[in-house]
Amino acid sequence: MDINLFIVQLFNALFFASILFLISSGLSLIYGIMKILNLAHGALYMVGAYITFTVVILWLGLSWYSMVIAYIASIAVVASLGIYIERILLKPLYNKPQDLQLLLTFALIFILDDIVKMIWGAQYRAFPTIPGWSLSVGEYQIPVYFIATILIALGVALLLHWFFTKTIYGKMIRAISYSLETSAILGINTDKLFALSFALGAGLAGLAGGVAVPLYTASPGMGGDAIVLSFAVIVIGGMGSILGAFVGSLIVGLSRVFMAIIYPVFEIALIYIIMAIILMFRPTGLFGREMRERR
Amino acid sequence: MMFKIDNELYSLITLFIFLAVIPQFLSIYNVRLLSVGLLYGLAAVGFNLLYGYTGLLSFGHAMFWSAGAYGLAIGLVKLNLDPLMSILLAFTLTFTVAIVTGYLSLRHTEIYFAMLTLAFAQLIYALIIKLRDITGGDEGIYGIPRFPSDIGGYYYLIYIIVFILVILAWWIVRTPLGLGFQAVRDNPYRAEALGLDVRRVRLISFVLSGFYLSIAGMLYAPLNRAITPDIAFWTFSAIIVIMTIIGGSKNVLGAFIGGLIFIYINTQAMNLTEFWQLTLGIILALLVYLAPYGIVGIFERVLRYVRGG
Amino acid sequence: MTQVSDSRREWVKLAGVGVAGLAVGYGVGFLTAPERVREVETPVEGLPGVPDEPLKIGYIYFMTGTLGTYGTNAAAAIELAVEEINRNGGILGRTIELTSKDEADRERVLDNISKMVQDEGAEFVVGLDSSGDALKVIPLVEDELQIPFIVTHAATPKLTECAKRRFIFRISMYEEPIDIMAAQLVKELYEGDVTTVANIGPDYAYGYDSWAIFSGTLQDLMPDLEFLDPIYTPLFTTDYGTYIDQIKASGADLLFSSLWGGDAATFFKQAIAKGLFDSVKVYMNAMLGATDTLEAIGNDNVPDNVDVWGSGRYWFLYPPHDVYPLNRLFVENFRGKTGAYPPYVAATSYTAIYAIKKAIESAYVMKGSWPDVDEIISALEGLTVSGPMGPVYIRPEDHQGLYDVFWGRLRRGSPTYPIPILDELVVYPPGKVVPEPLTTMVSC
Amino acid sequence: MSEAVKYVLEASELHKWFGNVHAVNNVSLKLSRGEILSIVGPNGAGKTTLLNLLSGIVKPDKGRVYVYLNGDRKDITGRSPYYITFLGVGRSFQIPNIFDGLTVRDNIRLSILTYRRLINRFNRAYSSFNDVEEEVEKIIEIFSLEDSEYRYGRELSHGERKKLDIALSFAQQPNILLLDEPTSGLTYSEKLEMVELIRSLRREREVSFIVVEHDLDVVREVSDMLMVMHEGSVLAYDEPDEVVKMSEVISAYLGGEVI
Repeated sequence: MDINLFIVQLFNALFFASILFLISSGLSLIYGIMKILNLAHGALYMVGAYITFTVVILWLGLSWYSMVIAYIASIAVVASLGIYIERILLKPLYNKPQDLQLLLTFALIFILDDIVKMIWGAQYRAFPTIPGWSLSVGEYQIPVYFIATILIALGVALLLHWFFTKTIYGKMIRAISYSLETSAILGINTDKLFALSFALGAGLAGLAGGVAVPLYTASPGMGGDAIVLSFAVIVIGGMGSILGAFVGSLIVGLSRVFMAIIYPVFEIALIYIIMAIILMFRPTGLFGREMRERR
Repeated sequence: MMFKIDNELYSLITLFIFLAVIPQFLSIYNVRLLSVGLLYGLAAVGFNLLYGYTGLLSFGHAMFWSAGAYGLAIGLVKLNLDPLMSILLAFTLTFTVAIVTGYLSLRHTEIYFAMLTLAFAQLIYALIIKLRDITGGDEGIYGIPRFPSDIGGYYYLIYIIVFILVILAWWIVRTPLGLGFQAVRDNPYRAEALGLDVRRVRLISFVLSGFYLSIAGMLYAPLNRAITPDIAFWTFSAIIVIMTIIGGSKNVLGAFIGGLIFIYINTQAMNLTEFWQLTLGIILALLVYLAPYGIVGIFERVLRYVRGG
Repeated sequence: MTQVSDSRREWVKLAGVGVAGLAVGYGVGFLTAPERVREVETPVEGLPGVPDEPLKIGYIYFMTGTLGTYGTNAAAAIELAVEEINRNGGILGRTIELTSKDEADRERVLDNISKMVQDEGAEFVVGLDSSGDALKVIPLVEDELQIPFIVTHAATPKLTECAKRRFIFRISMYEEPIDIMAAQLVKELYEGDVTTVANIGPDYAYGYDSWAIFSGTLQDLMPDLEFLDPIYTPLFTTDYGTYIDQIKASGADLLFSSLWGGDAATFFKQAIAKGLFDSVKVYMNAMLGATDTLEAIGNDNVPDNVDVWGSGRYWFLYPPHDVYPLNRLFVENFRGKTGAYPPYVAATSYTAIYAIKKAIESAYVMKGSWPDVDEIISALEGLTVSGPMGPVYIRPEDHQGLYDVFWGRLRRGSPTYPIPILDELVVYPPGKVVPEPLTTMVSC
Repeated sequence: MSEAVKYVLEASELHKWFGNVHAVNNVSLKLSRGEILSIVGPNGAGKTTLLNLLSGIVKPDKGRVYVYLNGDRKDITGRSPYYITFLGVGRSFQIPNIFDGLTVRDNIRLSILTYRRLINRFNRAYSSFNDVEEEVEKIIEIFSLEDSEYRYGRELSHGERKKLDIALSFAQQPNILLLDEPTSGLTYSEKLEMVELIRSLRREREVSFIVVEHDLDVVREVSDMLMVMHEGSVLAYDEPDEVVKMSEVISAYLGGEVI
């Protein structure tokens, strides 16, 4: 492989990893704090994709500023959807058997898929053009949108790091993830923070959908395709760890892209094999730690 | 050999008497639907041995269903083996899958166990698609023979096997082994301290539950006379979990009813409206709030109310 | 307004009004129902031997999920055909009633088909998008349901090439003739211009078979070409960057693709963004000629530096509207109903309904009373029915529908069309590309 | 009485560090048959860690643990809790550790079936082993759990949970029971009941006890020997009356902390 090809393939992997990170960081965050495996996370990602599509293509027309507005809209809409889901649907279940939360998020996949179909129809929805030009690396090209996406993912990672280490809300959320009881005793309003973290996680899924849609194609049910790989990501990285989601995304992205070149038969299998091996040696994933028990 | 006949057994026997008689009054389609219902019920009962009784949530049980279905279909159609050898092949396949995945995933519990089983199931799904010379890939295997060939007759074959296995499950949870399952579910640390080999108990439960799913899959392949890989996909694993929770994971009866009822809810939702997914989703969500302990939980509440408790 | 969007509106309304409204609505509906039925009733003088009750036809497609667009379009076209037929007195005076199921309920496909036939009394079933499902229904339909079953989309050669089915027909053109024609077209147009051939396709039977047929035929025609290892993309791939750069690195100048639906659009756009068509000179995508895929690609994404060829089972501009008014009417009516140009599933499913009508009518002429299943099957065998794609001949030996096969070059549709279109259509008669009955290039 | 018959458990020079904390510092003890040894000390004195070392839940960094079996001294240092259980060392937990989804009866059945290695059987109902049932009856009687026999673990009061926790260990016919704060959280009358229970267990089966306890009244009531721990070390190890006489111990630790 010549160096130019290696560089573009590296960017392919990083782009893919960036999308994965945006999806799985929210999933991991919600699990870490609320101990809920949000099966509907892919559906939220789908909603984010449709919102960005609507804002850019149906309303404002393609431009960089409309993309920014669309991302913000995606985050805002999906995060508020998240708040509604958490307040109205999940909150009554906190003192009930844990499997009910799983059942509910599964039901939400069905509900959100069909609502999206009602609003936007069943047909493929896609960007007519891909925003931005391309950088040349030898005879290959790297779309500038790839680089923008990678920067967005990095920015989100840094922002999350700042949020959890420097802000009072972030610190409180981290406290909750260590011990719910102690946090309650310390006077942290865990109830409000649950809503906040669910909204944050959902907002990340919305952003992921928005960032992905210009290069992907939106359709109802697209979330189901996205969610399984993000399960692998957060298990590899350690559930509840943002750093884990970051590293896990890189591992999955790189292994997938380079396996497709070296030995394509193994492209998908390798991800699950990596996952199994890591769990055998580090039961909590690369950056996971023993979590507090479920409530 | 003594055991106490309890309410659960009464209910199960009554239900099975009903299930023996009712096909006589049903159309051939409804007998077919009921056959699928019995198999889903069997799957839920098997899954519940692991989930409700041993406290392990597997998100990959579709792999056992497909191990049974594919094992049998490959034996009968691709290798032209006789039925007995094909069944043996399916069991061997199931056993191998169960031991390997069980050994590797039972080092973990809770969500990591769920995710690992999911990963293995997806790996098997990928393998089924990939190994198309053996499995037919995405086009599956069709032309699987059925005996007896008519649905009415085949229903009773399913019925007998499901009956035996459901009663067996009822029985197992009342033996020391089943008590061990429940102890591991409630408090694995204490169980270990009392001298229970927790990993072994979990593995037994995992394999046993896998065999239930496998037998359901083995009966399912001839019922449809054709299989495609969607029975190995993760959504089918999720459905197995969901129907068990719907029915009630507390006992064998609940899981069995969950399987039966899920089939009807699913079918009815699709008949009612173009937006059947939304309808199904809303019904599932409503069940979460109205029947947190499953449909059997409602029965029990009604019963207690009637008795004035 | 379409029936689809009617019920959609109904649902939105229902959601708004809430449970109480629903209950009241049921009550009112119950009270007013008999009157409505009387309103709709139109007296039809009965033909001798024709049952009074409506004829029920079931259809099953992907209605939800990522492939939901196929089912919603097929449903619209079927409803269109049924409205037309019923408006003109139905089939021999029998009106058609529809029932439908969602193929996306993956594990329940066979149950749902059984339900339509055995429980709801459907006498015909049309549909199926998935090849796996098309093969899966064979034992059920042939041995148990035993009613005419017309496949309108699933493309696997195995359905009609491996054995003659008794009850199963396929009215849509399938993958083998399209791929054979692709190879012939390459020889005709590009002999001497291309040297290296690459493939990208989905990692399942359809992808493998397509490449085997295309490369096999092309190798016979042009033995000097270099064929690269085919690239197959796993299920649910949304990111084609790595494959695109691999193809680019391989130096291929002809790229054959069997990607379809949303995947075809996604790949195409990513290929443009990554400059794949700087090195690839000819791109042939067997399923590009689908209006829903082209809508997702968009007019702005039609490149100038590459010959892009697409095919499909039907192209809405062929046969030309001026010489073949049936197609013009279909396109107009379909647009009136859905606002979109009809994709191929719409044409094939629409034709399937008319094939049923014509078969019943010709069998009736022979018999003088309503024909039984065997007589309808005989009538379908060798039937020629006019569909939007031209006359379709149902070959009796293998139950495969035959009609013109085409490849067309991708062009910007603007300003006339909001989507890219296929232009410079090259059309082969089926005799030139469809294999002899019950012969096949894939393993059965 | 020879030494091997007289003693049941021995620990010599046990050490355990958790990071920089010397949780257990050079503790040795010898437990005779039927003896009740109480361990007292302020929070963090290393009492629970000592019990964990003895029962194998935590492995010592230095020192050995022995049990006496049929006259032989057997080194059990570093063995698994499961193995140590089968050698007749049972223990209870500070936070009662029972099976919430099983009835009291089934809890005890489970313990006995496991002990008798019947737990992997599936040819009989678990309630159909006559000798096990007799044993269950006996234990329910000893622990006076008759009223709650058919209630689930999760439905029990704190006191009942404590009793059931001990009963689970006792059902396995241990020679030695290690009890971690058996009376914590109990009402006064429940405490008295617990004291009586411990005495009766000793009477019934000649069980030896090591009891970690906060309540000095209980300690003085039941103990044959008393060990006072502080910051991992043994401050005093003698008969209770002797220890209590050591005024500095009382004022410094027992006085402030316990009474």
